[in-house]
Amino acid sequence: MKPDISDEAVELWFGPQHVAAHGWATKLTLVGDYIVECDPNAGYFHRSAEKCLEFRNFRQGALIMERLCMPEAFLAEYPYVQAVEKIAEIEVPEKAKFMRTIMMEVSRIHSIQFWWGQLAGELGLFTMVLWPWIDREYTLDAFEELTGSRHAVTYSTPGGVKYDFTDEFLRRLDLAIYHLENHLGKFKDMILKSPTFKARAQNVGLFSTKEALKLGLSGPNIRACDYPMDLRKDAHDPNLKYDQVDWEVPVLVSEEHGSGMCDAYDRMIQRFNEVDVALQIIRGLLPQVPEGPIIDPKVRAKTNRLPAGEAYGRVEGARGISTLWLKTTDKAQTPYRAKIRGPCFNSYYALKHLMPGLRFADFVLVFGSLDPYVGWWDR
Amino acid sequence: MSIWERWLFWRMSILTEVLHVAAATFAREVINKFPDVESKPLNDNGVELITPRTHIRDIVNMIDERFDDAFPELVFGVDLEEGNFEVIYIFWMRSSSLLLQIRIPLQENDLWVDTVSDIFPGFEWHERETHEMFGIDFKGHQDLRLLLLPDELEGQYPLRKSFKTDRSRLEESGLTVPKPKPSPSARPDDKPAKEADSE
Amino acid sequence: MQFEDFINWLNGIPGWLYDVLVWWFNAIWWWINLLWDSIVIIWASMFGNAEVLAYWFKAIVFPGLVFILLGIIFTVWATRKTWGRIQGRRGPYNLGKYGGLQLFADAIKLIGKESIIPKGAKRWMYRFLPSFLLVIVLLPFVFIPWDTDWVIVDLSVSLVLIFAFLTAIPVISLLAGWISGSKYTIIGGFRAANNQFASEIPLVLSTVGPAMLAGSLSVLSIAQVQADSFWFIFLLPLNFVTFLISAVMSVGMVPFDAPVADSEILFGWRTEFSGIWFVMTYFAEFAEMLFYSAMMVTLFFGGFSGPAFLPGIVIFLIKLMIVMFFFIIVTSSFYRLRQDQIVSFSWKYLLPLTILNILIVMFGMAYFGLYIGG
Amino acid sequence: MSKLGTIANSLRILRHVFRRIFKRPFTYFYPWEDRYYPELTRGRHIHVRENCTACSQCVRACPVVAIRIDKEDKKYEKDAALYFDYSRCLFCGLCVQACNFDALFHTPIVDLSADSQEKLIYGPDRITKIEREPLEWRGRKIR
Repeated sequence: MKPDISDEAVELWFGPQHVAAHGWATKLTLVGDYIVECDPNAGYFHRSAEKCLEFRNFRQGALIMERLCMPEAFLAEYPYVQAVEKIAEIEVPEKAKFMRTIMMEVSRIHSIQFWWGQLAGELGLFTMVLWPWIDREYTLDAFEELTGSRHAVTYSTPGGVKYDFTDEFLRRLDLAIYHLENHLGKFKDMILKSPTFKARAQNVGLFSTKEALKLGLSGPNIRACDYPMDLRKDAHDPNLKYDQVDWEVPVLVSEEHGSGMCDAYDRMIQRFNEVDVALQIIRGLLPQVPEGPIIDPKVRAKTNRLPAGEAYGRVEGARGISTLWLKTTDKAQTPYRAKIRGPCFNSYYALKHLMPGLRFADFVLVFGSLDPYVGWWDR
Repeated sequence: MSIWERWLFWRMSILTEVLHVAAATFAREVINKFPDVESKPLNDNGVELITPRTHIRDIVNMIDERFDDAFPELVFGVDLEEGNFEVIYIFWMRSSSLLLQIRIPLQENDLWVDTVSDIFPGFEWHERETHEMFGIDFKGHQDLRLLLLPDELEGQYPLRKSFKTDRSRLEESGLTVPKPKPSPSARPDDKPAKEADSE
Repeated sequence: MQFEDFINWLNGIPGWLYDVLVWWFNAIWWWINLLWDSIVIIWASMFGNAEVLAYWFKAIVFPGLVFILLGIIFTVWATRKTWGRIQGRRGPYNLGKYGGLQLFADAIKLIGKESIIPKGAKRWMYRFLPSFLLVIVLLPFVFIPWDTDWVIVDLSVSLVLIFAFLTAIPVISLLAGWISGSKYTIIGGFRAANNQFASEIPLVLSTVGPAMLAGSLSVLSIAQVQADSFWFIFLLPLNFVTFLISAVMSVGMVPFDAPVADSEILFGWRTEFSGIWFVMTYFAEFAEMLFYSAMMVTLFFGGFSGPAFLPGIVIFLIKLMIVMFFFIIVTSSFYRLRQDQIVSFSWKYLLPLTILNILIVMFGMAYFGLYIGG
Repeated sequence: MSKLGTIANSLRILRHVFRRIFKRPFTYFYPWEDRYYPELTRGRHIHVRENCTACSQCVRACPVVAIRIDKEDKKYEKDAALYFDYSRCLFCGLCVQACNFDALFHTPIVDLSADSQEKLIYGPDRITKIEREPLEWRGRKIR
């Protein structure tokens, strides 16, 4: 605690065993109800994913990447696959490209559904925890119908996709989208129009675009400040089909703070825009899925040993830009060095600059509105 | 094309020119200032700058002034065995969709680099993690405590190749021990793949 | 000819059935009276007079302790079942027909569990406070008029005495939070005290309306006044709304949940209590909720007045369930407010409204002769 | 926000909550009722020993080395005994894809709880057949 803070300050650990701390710990220095200093600590979930990646061959690495953030499994495993495809120059069949893009958008919707429940749990309304999670069950059934597992989907591999779209899966996907859509209006009422959420979330956790860029915040957190930074449009990836659908990057001009600032309430509205855009992309791509193979037949031979090289796989995750820097040595079965960047690594660090000045009860809300997931910063 | 349209087209190109800084132009600017920096083009509008460690703060300051939307993505270390290391910085500039990768080769005995966390606070934890995983000291960093590691792994720098992990079931997993060296030229005694497999 | 006999025979059946039922009812009733008289005789032989037995029976068994504890257990069961149905799940179903015995199982398990006293806690106060809290919460139930003659105690100032007990609860919460020794409980305790500033004044002031209309401070007479005239809810709807909101605030249920905010300060001032003490504090919260529902029924919904064919107490219980049902819905539809927002909400909106209520009642009584009370 | 608007919103929220009570709950009584498992579900494995040729590709494909092969224990002329360690297995399906001789399949059985780690290692006797000992709980048959 800095010496100049008055002596009645209390050091409180929002500790690892705390109910709302999903395994992270933050040392808050409180004076009365106000947070004076916030010192986030990480490392309680550290499974050294980067060292493990050095002992997994190129077909198994996506499993580790995916387990870093289960709610967005399709999005989390894709940087590894993209990096391996860049190094090995593997050709991905057309159908696999469409299927990857569609499943990544469905995974984005699933991540937002999960996040609604998590934030409502932190704000004490248990009704709004279970309602989104009921609709999420239909999305998980669609995942299980397609890949065989609800969360650990291991769907895309270097060179294509493992499981094909069956019409039973398409039926379940429509059911999931139907349930999401006709409950969206009810969720908007329950969250955005709820007077207590508005009182709690407005003018809390305010930051501007410049600050967010300097801190490394990306994804919905920065798009809520009316800054259209979206890898799906900026860095177009040839192996994905985001350019086949005309959609706009969902940005939000908050009505109180104008365009350039956003608070917890705007980030919630931004998530609703993200769901609308994701639905628009899914609807645009589903009819365009062509016939044909879903995986390059000789992929096992190509990914057994890779030539020397470096590659940088990037994807626009549901929580921000998640990337993987891969370096391989000549004819080695396993990567030489793999560096994973999680979007929540920076959003957890950003608390150090966002929290001072707010109240103790706002800590849970501000951090919840940045959509934290432990796997990304502890790896 | 009437004069007016040609003028409009010329005006627009300047505007985008200011906005859209090609990778090569920025690399040339850096090289003009620091001749001992070499640059290699990455794929679509990306550039890699290999610099000694003395210029890192100036280059990052140049980035900060030149682009108002520089996004700090990554700082991490790579252990290239036989004592030489690398620290790699990755920036992403959305307006000119430029991916900038700065690589700093370091030697084992004096592993230190100037910190850039005061210019880009987003890098503070990246540098902290690189410090605890590789032992690369970042001079001027506010608190270089352990970020992810438990206390007993304080000085052992686990991500180095010298840090041995449990290899008891390695042969069952069919993976050869990852020991081929990263030397760019192909190794003279290029073992055929089959034989390397059976070790 | 046989046809008419058949019709007569048919017409006779309902009458016959009714007689059988009445016969059975009288037989049972005869047995109960026999039992009751034998107790009275034994009691009289031991202690002299019989009214004391009637009083003890009322105090201990029927509207007294046993009935209230069963009522609390029913409240907890109903709350958990309704929360479940609201959230799209089933609520407890394993023990008993619809999970009825789940509460008894929980209570027995918790009583059997080891109750840990944290290192930093003040030991004897830590053991004493939860039971003291439960006593304080259960005492006001003596004044609730379940039925005209099923009232345990009827004082002329019972309304004031009720709030004398209820204002003590936040003080005990603060004390419990303070002596539990951990930072989270201290914050919870002070939030409970802070919560009282917010909820106490509107709560007490919004009961002034019905008391003035009924012309007396005794809860029983308020209920009786409403029995012969109309219910006060139709006269003072705004008063009912402020009483409901401040009741939710003083119980500390979800929208005003800061003292026991489980995602910020673990379980507020009740974090460290385990085993039997947890049972007591958990019951105290639901007892308080049951009590405020009972108060709403007596003050605004006319207590035991209602359709004639039902006995008074059944009417009271039906209204109690309806009000409690509404209590549960209000508490499971809003996000949690910060402590300073709770206080500013109650001082900015609730307090002026309650004072407005009192003014309305005063002008009503002064100018429109709205004078009902005895 | 206008006061009337707040009250209107609050009432709409109360209406949503009230209407939800009378809808059917989403949960089911788990051990007696169960949900629908698609046939692709990656649950417990079945090892068809007739097709197995002891090539141990599945052992190599497994990221967590959860399969142990014992080549001496032969039932047919060229097969081998597999020991699946379900305390390590991720159910990722890489082994089933690595097997070119259709000797390994997933089954939709996912409730594999056991009270000790040794019981979770499914030897050749248990991995090749799908029957399991009947289970009864609260007087009603589950399996």
